Amino acid sequence: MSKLVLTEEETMLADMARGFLDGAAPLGKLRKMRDDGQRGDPALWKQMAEMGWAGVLVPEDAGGSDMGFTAANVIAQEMGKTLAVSPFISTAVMAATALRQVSDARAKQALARIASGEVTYALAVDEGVKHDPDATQMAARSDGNGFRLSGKKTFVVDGALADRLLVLARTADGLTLFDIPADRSGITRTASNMIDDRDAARIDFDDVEATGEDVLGQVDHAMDVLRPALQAGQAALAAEMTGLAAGAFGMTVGYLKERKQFGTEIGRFQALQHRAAHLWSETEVTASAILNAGRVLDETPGDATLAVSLAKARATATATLAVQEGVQMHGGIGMTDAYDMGFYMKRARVAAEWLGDYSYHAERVAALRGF
Amino acid sequence: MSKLVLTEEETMLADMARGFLDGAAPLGKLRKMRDDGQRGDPALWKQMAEMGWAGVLVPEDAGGSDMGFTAANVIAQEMGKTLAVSPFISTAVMAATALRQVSDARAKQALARIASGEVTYALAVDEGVKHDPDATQMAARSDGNGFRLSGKKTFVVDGALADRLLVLARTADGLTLFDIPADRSGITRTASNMIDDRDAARIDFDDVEATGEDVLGQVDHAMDVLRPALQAGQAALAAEMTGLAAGAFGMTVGYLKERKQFGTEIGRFQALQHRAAHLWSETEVTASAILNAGRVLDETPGDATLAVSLAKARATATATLAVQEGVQMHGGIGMTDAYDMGFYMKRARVAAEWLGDYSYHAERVAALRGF
Amino acid sequence: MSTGQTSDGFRAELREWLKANCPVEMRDSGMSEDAICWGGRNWKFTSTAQEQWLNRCAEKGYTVPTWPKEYGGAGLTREQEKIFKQEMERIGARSPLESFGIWMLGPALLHFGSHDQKLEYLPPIARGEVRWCQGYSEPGAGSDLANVQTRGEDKGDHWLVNGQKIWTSYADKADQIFALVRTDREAPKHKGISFLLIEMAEGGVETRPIKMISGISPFCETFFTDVKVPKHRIVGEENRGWDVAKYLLTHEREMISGGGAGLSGGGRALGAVLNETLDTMGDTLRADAMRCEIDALAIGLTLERYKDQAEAGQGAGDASAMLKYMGTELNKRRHELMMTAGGSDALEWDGPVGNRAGDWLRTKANSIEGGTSEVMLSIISRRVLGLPA
Amino acid sequence: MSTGQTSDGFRAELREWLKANCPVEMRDSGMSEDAICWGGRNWKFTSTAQEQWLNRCAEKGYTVPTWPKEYGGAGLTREQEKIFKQEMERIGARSPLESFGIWMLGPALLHFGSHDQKLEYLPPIARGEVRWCQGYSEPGAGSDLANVQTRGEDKGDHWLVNGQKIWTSYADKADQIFALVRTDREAPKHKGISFLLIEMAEGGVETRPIKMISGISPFCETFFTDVKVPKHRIVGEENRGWDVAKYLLTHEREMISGGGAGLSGGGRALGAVLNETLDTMGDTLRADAMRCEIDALAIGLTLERYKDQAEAGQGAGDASAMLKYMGTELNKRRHELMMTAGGSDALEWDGPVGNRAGDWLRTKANSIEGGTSEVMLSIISRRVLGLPA
Repeated sequence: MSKLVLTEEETMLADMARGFLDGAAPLGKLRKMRDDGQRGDPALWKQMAEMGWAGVLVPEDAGGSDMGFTAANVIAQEMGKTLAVSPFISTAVMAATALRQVSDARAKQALARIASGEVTYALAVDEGVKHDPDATQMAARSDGNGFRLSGKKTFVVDGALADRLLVLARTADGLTLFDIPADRSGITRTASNMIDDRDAARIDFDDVEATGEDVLGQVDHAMDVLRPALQAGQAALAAEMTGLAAGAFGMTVGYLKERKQFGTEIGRFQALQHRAAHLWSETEVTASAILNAGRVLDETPGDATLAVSLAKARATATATLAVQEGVQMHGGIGMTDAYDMGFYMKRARVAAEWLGDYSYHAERVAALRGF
Repeated sequence: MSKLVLTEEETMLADMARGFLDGAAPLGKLRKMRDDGQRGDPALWKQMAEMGWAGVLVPEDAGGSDMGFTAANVIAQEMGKTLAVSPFISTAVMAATALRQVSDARAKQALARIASGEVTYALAVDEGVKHDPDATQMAARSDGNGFRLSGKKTFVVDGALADRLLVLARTADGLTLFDIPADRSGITRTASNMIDDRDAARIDFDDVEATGEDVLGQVDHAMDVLRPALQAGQAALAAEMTGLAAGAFGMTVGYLKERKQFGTEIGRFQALQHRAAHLWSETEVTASAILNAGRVLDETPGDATLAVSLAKARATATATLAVQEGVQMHGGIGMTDAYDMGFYMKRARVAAEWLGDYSYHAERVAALRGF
Repeated sequence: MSTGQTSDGFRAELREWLKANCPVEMRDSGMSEDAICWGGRNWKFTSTAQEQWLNRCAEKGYTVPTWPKEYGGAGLTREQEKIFKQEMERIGARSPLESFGIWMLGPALLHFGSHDQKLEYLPPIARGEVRWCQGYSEPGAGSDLANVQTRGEDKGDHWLVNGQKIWTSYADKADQIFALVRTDREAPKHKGISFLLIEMAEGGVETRPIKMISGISPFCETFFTDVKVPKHRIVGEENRGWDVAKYLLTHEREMISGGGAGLSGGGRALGAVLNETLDTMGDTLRADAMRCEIDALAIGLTLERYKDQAEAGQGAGDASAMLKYMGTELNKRRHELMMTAGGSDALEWDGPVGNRAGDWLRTKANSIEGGTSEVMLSIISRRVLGLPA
Repeated sequence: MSTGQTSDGFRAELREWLKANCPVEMRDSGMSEDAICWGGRNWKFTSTAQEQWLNRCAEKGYTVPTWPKEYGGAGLTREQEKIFKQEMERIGARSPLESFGIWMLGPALLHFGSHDQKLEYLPPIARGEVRWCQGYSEPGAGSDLANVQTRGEDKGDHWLVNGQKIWTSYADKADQIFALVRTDREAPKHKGISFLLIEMAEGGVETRPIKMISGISPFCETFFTDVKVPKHRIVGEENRGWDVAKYLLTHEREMISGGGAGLSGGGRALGAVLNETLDTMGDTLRADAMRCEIDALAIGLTLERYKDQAEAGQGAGDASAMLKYMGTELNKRRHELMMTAGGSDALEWDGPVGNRAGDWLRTKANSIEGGTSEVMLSIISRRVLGLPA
């Protein structure tokens, strides 16, 4: 496997991403979006697409930059630092990965439209309060040459604004994945009022028509297409959370150096020093798991479950600790809406749940490690 | 329920116990016993019996002092502080409680012999590596008017030196408890080389004869007699562990005040201060659970599972933390056999396992709290 | 775990009274912000039942059951108070009235106030007629509470107060504020502070809510500009206000710590929530929940024990810092678990599981307000354990 | 998680060699103290197989695979070293030789030693002919390692050394000791220390084992009374020994942290142990084990990452304190879990599960030796995070 050090190109990508985001999507951007009553930022996504981010996993012959999963993680990690809002994970990582599993002209065309930033996607997978694709109940009833979809999806991230949906539904002998426009007749989307101020929706499907052409991959074999997509998404989300943890941590260490209490900088208090040092240690260890997940997805994608679940579990624990310590060490000010720490905390909570929580991924690690 | 404050009598008992143990069984006593190759201290037990401790749960008409479970816990807690070695929990707490459930002349006589210090007991219950009376496999086969016992018991605490054994075995329609002399034909006791330097044994029963008279309580209904005994033992053991935690903590705080490093007392380092303060907080909270368990056993013994399991779980967690922090804060010296901290650590580990570990008691709490 | 075998007469009588007087609408254990009756001059009752319930309780002294009868209480013993709580809980009765007057100023006045002050201020608190707020913290002071910059200039019959307070909970809805004011600028930090009672409607007092990360604004900034405070509106002696403040802080600690103890309504929530999600709950969540439950029960017993000790004349003193520390840290853990148990439903403001996210975010302040966990640990370390400063 | 697609030729060759040369008796991954070959002048091989295995490996340079060939190594690249470890692990081959010479003095000499010193000292280490021990700590100094009181008086062609060292692991079995000695008592604490190589058989050196709580005595006290150390037996410059010491400490940290990483033999133990007890394992143990396993894997990857970084020319520097801290704390957790999983069987010295209790107690020293966890956290806090001292 390639080394667990960023290559020169990857380092340049990270620097570029950081430079771009500091300018175009700094921390204050999310607050402004929220205060303006917006849940997404299409203009920003256009800019990202122009930089090649929308096509980061799209083959070059479909107009993408095809930089791979490690690169996608690098971008997601930088996005996490400034809490940049975009459909990057849903569209550029998960939908693109799903579409890449299929090698027909339709899929290639769809990939081209992702790369150009023309089309955004959301994955309509979960139905209960926890991530669990296997528990899918939504029915795709056979109807002539096509299907009729009926049921409810919940926590569809980016789902209120997405142009298209990848919908997981139960067919005669298994699960099938459908790629359909979000405005198809029978679909009702209800935007959820999420604590991270981003787009997520509950979606009702009332006898929605789907043709055979709408099936992505093989009927009854959704997971062949969906599993790689979910794993890519889990890894990128873990990367985002690691960036988030680094952002929250950086803000906290800065505060420790500057804030005075009882006549001295609070960063001089050893108890806080040791907690900060512990937190930094945790972020370093998690960063290794993230880098490893990218490398494994790039090089042995068929065997990525352990690496990906390890990354998501570690990132969840680390981001949670980072925002908890961040708020506590800031004291009262960290609890105020006027300060940015709370945005980190709320996003960390949503990201902790999305695509499988700590327990979910811990169970997968345990299973693969034999207990 | 009575108040969660020690009464004047209970406080006096604690003071007396502390005074006695500081003189007769100080910390160094266990080391000496070990270095002398001993696993018990019958002379000390005689002294304890003279003070009424052997009869703490024996009715007055059988020669006991009948002071109750809170008093037994008070004594056990003080024993924990100096790591005093005795068959107190096995004999004075568990065997006495079991015998008290039965109101015949034989039981009364047995209680009298416990109170006088004449006879010691051990409970032969577990067969696997974890406490689990329900999993008992040892057979007590009906044979005429009596039984034949065959099987193996493990982790029989105080079992190599005890005069008598309470043996749990499977009969036709349930479990039955036998009260038999430890030297009965067919019994082979192998002393275990325990890390806490105390008495425990593996015991083989090879077609051991038992009469109907040897049955304690009703055939097939061992738990009516054994459950109260185990609960009393779990509470007393939790009390011992809480005393142990206090002893280890006191030693550690003393060291923090006295030891100098980098030119100052290490107790001035805030990170250590906060950890010490946290540990003290944990011991305070655990002390409440111990006191409560005693009160509940004294006043509503039929309903004591929650209180007892809460006490044992908390005590296990607290003692474990106390010895871990104790060793770490002492640095290298805490790792040496010449220093007493290691004795606390090793006893805490054995006590953590005996009569149910953290998981065991946590499951009981969870069940009673509805999840 | 408790049987409550005493005072059967009182219990029976109370049960009868509750049956007759507690309106059905007030029997749902509602703990949401909306369900609380805060009282005060501008209070708008959310229902007739709420008003009835307050008035009926106030008449019996049941809004402040342990206060002496002459000051609006019911004069209950601690044993009777336990029974009172049990019986209230038994029928799921809401608290008739909550206020900082009951929790904080009342106890301080009972301890430090003159007889006249008690007669003047306590009954209106008990009847929910006057709503108080607290003016301790100042911007930039943080945990260093004695770093009071708000000054009161001695003008003979009054102090002229100028300065700014922060974290003045519900100051925008309060009628009065009890505040720490520096009345001697020459004295050492802790010696020149007075504990003053200030009318919010007085000219010169302004408040501005602070929006919190939970989306709500329970806290305010409060500004004093040339506010006149008559000399009799002081609790304790002039320049000895820190004594009152310390007493109150200790009291506040115990109160806040109770929030996490898991023996009251909030405590059952965890078990109930977990039951809803048993099927989807992974081992790590279940294990964390078991630990949390065990700690909650033991901390609850510790609150009981400290109360029993106090009654036996053994005050907790600095050890109350432990209750505050353990209780608030527990409460944060519990709400983290409830969020995890709630899964995606808990990620929406006012979603299918109500305002669970808001409640969760609110708990993050528990270990900051009323003295941070770090301050509590330092208090324990130095004053209880005697480690060198 | 790794496929190892490179250097197939080397792998094939090595596999062949192992097949032919690793005695069957040496293929049981034995990690117990008895199974280790420490070498040295007085070494008694526990079996012919052990001796054969050492000699065959030494001949190929496989006792120190990455050292240059001229000093007794095999000159393997890092990639080849990985393959070497994988292939050794694949057949469960024991390490042919362990020693402080390999772990510590060797790396220091490779970095600071003269060519002559390397030629003199390294090959005997690689062949297991000379066993070294470490003389750093002194009684009372604790974490303050630079507080060296052992003094070396300049006598022209030699230093006359007097003083006492503690925690000198296996000093009673070692042939030589590398020790920090104060050679300038006027200079500031860190500036007057030299790094000397001392013959244990020299008159005036005495050792006394220290019995540990695990029942064994790996550590000693070592006393120097008028010991003559020739001037050429110094590593680095006179009075600059702290530089060598720091380098070694960093190295030691990384080594100790590896113990907990869970990617080598010890790491699989947890999974295997847990499988034995799946039936009786409660949720809290299983949850803790999952967390431990996740952290072990991630820490293992971090060791890999830091090595890869080092190879790419980015030294870990003070960040190695993190590896030491995280690795040793993890190892303690893991052994706590293994004790819990073992239940009562694990409570006996040399019981049914071997010396698990001894191993568990041994891990408690991991976060003390080579710099305590507290010292590591302070290093991170100040040197990595830049928080004020």
